[in-house]
Amino acid sequence: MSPSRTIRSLVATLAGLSLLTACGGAGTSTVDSGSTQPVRGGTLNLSMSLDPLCLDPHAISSDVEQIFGHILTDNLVYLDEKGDPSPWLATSWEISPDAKTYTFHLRKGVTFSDGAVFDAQAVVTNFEHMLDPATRSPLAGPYIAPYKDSKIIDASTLEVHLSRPYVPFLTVLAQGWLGMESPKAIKENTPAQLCEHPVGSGPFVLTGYTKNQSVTFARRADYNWPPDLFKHSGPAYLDGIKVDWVGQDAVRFNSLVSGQYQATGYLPAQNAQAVKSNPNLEYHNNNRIGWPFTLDFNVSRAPFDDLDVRRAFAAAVNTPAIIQTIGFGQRQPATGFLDRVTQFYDPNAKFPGFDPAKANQLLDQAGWTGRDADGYRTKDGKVLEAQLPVTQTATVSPVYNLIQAQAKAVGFKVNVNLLPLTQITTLRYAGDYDLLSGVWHTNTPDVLYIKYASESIPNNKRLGQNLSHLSDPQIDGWLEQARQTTDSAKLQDLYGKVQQRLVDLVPGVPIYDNSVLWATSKKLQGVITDTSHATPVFTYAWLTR
Amino acid sequence: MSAFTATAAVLPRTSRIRLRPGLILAGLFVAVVVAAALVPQLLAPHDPLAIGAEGAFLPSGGGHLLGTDESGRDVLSRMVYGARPSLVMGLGATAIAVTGGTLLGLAAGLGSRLTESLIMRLIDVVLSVPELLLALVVITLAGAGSTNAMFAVAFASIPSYARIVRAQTHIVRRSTFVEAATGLGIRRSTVIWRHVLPNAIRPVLVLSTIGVGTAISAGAALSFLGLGAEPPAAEWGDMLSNGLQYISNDWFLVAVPSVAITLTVLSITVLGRELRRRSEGRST
Amino acid sequence: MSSLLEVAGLTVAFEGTRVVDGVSFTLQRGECLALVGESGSGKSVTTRTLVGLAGYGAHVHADRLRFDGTDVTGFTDRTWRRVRGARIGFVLQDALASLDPLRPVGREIAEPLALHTTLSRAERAARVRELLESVGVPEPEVRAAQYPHQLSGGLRQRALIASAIACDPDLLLADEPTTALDATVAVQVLDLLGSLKDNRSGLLIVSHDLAVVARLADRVAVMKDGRIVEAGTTDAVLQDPQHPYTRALLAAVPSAHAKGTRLSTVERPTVPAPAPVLDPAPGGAPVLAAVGLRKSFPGPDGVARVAVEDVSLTLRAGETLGIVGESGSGKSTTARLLLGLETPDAGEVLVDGTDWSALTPEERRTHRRRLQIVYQDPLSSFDPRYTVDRVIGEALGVAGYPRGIRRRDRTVELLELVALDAGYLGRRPLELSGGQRQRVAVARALAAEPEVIVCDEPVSALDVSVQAQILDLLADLQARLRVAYLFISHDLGVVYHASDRVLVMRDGRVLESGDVRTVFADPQHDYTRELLAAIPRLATHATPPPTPMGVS
Amino acid sequence: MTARGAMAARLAGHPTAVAVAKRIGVRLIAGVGVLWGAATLSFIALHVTAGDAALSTVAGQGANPTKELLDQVRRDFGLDQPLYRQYLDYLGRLLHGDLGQSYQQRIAVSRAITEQLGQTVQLAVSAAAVAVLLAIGAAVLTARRRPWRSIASGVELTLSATPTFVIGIVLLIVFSFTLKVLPVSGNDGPRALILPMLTLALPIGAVLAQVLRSELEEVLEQPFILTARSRGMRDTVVRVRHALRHALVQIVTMSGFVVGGLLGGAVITETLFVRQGVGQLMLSAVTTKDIPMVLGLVVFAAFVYVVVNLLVDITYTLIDPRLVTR
Repeated sequence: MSPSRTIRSLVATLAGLSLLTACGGAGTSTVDSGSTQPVRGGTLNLSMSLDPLCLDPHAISSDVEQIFGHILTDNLVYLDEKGDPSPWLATSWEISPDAKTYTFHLRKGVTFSDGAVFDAQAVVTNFEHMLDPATRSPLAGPYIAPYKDSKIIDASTLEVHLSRPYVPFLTVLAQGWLGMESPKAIKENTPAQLCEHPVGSGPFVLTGYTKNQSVTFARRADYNWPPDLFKHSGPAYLDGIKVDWVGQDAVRFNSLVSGQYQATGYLPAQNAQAVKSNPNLEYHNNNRIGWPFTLDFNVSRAPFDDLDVRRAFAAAVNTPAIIQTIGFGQRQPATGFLDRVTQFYDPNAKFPGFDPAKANQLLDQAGWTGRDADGYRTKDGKVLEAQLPVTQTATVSPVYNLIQAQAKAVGFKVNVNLLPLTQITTLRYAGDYDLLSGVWHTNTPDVLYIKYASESIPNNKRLGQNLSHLSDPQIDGWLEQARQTTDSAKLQDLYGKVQQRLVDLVPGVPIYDNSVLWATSKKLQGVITDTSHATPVFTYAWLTR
Repeated sequence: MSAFTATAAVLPRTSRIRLRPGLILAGLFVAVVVAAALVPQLLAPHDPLAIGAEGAFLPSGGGHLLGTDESGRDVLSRMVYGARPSLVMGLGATAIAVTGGTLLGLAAGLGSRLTESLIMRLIDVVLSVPELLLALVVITLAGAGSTNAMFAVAFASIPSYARIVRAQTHIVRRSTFVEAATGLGIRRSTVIWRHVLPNAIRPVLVLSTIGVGTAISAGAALSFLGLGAEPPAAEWGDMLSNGLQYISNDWFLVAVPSVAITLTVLSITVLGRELRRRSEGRST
Repeated sequence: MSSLLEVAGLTVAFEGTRVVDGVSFTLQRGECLALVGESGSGKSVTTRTLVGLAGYGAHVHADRLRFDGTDVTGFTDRTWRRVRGARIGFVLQDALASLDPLRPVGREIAEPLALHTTLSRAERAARVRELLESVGVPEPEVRAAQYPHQLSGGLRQRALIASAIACDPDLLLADEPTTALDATVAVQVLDLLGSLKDNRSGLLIVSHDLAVVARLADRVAVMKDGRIVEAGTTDAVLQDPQHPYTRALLAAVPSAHAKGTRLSTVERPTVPAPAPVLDPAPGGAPVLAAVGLRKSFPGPDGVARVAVEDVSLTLRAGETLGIVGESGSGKSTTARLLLGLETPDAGEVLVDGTDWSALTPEERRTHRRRLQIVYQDPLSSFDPRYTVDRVIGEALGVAGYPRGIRRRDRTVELLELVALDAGYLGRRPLELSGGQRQRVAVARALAAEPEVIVCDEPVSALDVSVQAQILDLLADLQARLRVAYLFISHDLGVVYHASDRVLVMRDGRVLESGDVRTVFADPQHDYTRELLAAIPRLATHATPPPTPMGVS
Repeated sequence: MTARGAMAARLAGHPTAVAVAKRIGVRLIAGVGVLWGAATLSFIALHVTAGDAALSTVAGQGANPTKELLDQVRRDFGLDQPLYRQYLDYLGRLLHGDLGQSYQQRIAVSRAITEQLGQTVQLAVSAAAVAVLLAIGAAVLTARRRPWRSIASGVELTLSATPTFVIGIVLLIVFSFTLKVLPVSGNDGPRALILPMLTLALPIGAVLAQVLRSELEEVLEQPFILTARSRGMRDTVVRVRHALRHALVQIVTMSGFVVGGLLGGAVITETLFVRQGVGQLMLSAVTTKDIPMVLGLVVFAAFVYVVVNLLVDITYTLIDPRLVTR
């Protein structure tokens, strides 16, 4: 289906009917030690939704990499339950006081599937590849933007220098897009070739890739360097994994039920109930780390430059109703500007709820007392109006129309403008909008820097994701300090203050916590839930006969 | 050469036009669709956009004759309100295509040999690009929404009408009654205006009734690919592609719009064919 | 020996309407019976019913229907198939449409052999060559491999006959076998059919043209509205017709009449009111003249084909000049040159003394009204959307009658002039009969008050009886309005009757011209003699024809 | 009548080979004109309309690239050049048969198309074959035969009125979801081809059958059919041996419609059955404004159109010798 489908599948997995029923513990990484002994052999059939048309982790931003990353490559670190980095290819590391120098001690005896050795030089080649313009890296590169250079102490010790303090550097290295690729492959292949057959050191090797059709992986016999947390070692049990691109939600669900596939990476929310009640299927609905599904206000221009108007609009949005209508019971309402499973999430930075009376009172207070023929508020002849550009996907979920209807109830006019994907992107970075919705998933609270630091406001230097154009010196200060310390108490305090400040400044309306829905057949045992992305890891999964 | 046409008619043609039941049904259905398009508020029990409190995927019965959709909205009301965009797509696209096609066809048919080959090459170019790619390009770059979808479908079907009009113009231009009219001493422009144009255009008008059906179908296809009407407007194609996502939850959501689109296209085509059969019967 | 074909009380109906109503006749071996009648008389359906092919949805009933002693009424399709092609041969009218245009002629002829004989491919090919030779087709080897459209009309018809007699059938049915052919070729094909009929087999021939049948048939049956109104030996029926319809049919054939007498005795139209007399053209100066006309058209493979070469003629007011010639003789092209619809390569066309080419387009337009044309197929000359009123009204508009009462009265006047009442005004030409349409065409021509009316095969598409009425109409109008006619036809009988002077054309050239009586009585050119000999005359083959036209 | 005789006649029937060659030559030049026209029209359409191709390629959903990277990408794509320069470069490359590199897949467009082409051709050819066979079968068996005729045309009318994807959905529901007889999706193996092929073939076959039947019913009224019947040939054999050949001319004329229908239908069928193919490629290329890919697809479609027209022209003369002399 069309690439805009990634947006659609994201939007389609929106808030559910009732409050979240008990779902799998967030971020637990225990291996499901099934009653019987793991069986070696067999091929896992996995259905995914949309082919990113390129599989080089460093070169794409598609969600697919959250699963493929741990199939094909290994990362330097792996997050533990608390969200702190734990040893993987990097056995240990030291951070300089000014948080600008990071010294990594690398695991020995690790090789890539093309024979290249994993050493300090390999890590440097990877970092340079992520930042090389030719790679056109949309995500990996920006995450390690502060990287300046590094000094190879010896084959298994690397000293990395950053241009400025950035403690989250360690955490982001655990993400699927920042897996280590073979330096030999990086040197000898063009970006296009890397797209076609990337080479990693992971438990499986890419054996076939037909665009828009299927990807095949085979077990790597001599794999023996999983993250310590897996409490397991040796090669994978599965002979291989066959992935099919199945764009149509209905087809993906029914092919899972009919047994054509043993796992699917994207379960549509509307089919969650059916999977839960299906005896031979296992349902997974895991919350994710990052920034919840939120409606951003563009605070740099009217009408949302006025705090009262923002607080009024926030009070007018009936989040529970939205979640009830479009989430099919699989979403939890967001409480603040961080997903609840994110490290240093502050539960008492609570966002005020739905209160139409307060909304009307605030709007009157802000001077929007007049009413035009259609019932919309006016002030000095101008109508209280906001533009919400939306891209057309096959099934635009009705969240925009719900918000439009709820805003109208308090006399606030919201125009939902349907535009093609390319125009939306142009408007986004030009700041030509009043409302934009979105979600940002990463595995560190530093997402607040990405979303609300004035440094992240799109300008001529970088595109930036601070779409609310919020620029608050206090928040900037706290976020900068948070990037310089690893002291969790200090971080808890800093991030707490940021979250509370955001609740006061109302740069947007958080609606529901981001979560990922996937499902596996009961025949598939030993699936680990990744701590960074809450997606399935098949390293030590196995198929019962 | 005196071709004497005395061969007896081996097969006496039954020209008596019996009102076949199919025709009546088609006429009735189209009437219902047109009524729904004109005064939806009278026929629809609920507001098509209102999020029903009773919840989603309700089966038919109770307050909702056809049940509710994934957002709890009343399917019957949305179907009634969906009639107008489909008819507007069908009639609008065909009207634009026929006018554009006729102008081009006449220009090619009556103009000089150079203008004719130029226009025919242009038509070849537009025809060479598959209809859907053309529509995709127009919509994706001019923005989705039912008006752009209508123009896209119209633009893609102009060539076929142009070709028909051009061929018909050539036939009429060389026919005996045009020569006879010139023989009467009538000015060339009057002959064209009085005889060539009306006779060249008539078959196209008849064919266009069948074109309406195809345009509705093409519009639904665009909605299926996500390029049709903008939400939350109720539009059959959109409801259909939406319904497909929830096919395991409630197959009604797919069945109702599919049947509606098929029956509408079918009945318009049946009426169109009847019109063509009658007019051909008269003009040969 | 029982008769070859015995038909009694045959009735064929299509959805209730009876097309054949109680027909009875017999055909003996070695005999030729002719079924004669106008279109819609049911003669063709009768013939087809004899091979069980009456058509889709036909209800056939017969008291007795026996072929060579066996009763065929109970035949199923399977039993019919053993008879069709093997024991009964069938020849249709126009071989261009009766032979599969997409298959070589040889394969068509070989088909009956494949169905009914056990001959091998090579033997069939040899048999096909024999058959082609037996029907008089030269170079059978080459012709057999060609497609129907590559053969001449005559050769095609011979090939069709070869296909019908491939299995030596006992009975040969021929439905209008020569109607699509030129007179000279038709005569040869009729003689071929005659020669095929030996003592053992029978021949049933169907035609609308009594004279054609007279040449070949032993007995004749005249059919009208599905019934046989008269039957008997050819001499008896032709010399001493009993039934009024037969008499009218015979009378309507021009060649059977003294020139200048009225043809149509049947339902003589009431004499129209005296029409205003046009002032005759000044002196005897020719109304229309052509000098040394030449016209050629580019052929398909680039070679120019000369259609008209060095044609000159003059036409005076109130006079009828006939142009006669076979297909491809250039008579129609000459007419189009005279009307200014085609520009000649060389030569001049003078209308009232002024040359067409000298006129400016504006002048040419007003000049056009002086020359009007009546086509062979009147329906195609009317705008399909127009009623009779608008057809004539448009012509009157050009002639200066403004919309309104004056135009309407003049229209009614014109209709009466062509013996049609005002009731026809609101009718569409499609709903009228062939004769009525031609009358409307003539009325439209007269509306422009022309000096010359060019009639291009005006009556060829009409039944003999209707043909007669139109010819009389044209004669009456000429006498009253002194309008000149240029009468073009391939039918010498019609031309002889209608024209004062005649031009005989062949391959674009004028062979002979002059007063029609002298040219037809004493033809100078042997091609003219051949044409005259080919006219089917009503005189029976028993007595030699006294004059070329068979009538003093 | 020996085969050699037939061949001699056929050649004798044709004008000199030069005339035929000349006709094909003219067709080719016109074809090149069409290709150029299609490429230029799409080039303008893509560049004129809003939306920045470079931005949409790099800064897709969830991406956070830097400005320098964006400018670098614009230089790679040559989008920083003036429009006429880009057009001339594009035409220059087109003449050498180089369709440029896809923005999104970063591989040569020609390679991307050929990669995906296999599946679509497999689907299109099998669908076309089924459609033609169904149409011929339905037309020959039901032309002029009272009860069957109206039943068949009723079914055809419904099928041609039903949008392609509705047929697909119905087939999917019946055979995959409920009966579970055929796989739900995928490209591997013939069984996965059956449903998409039927979805594509049924509507096209329905339209063809209607046209073929009306053509056949007209041909069956021709005198040469009566002649054939009068030779003692069975009705069905007459239809196949004589009438069908005339109707085939109609199928050739409809080939333009069939090819168009196949390409258009392929997009929908591939979307519904999640099959790899040119249709998918077209959809994704247009939505992400992958300009070289869209232009490549347009030129490819125009090329197919020109070739099909040329083949139609040639087959005409083979089927109906009368057309040659016109």
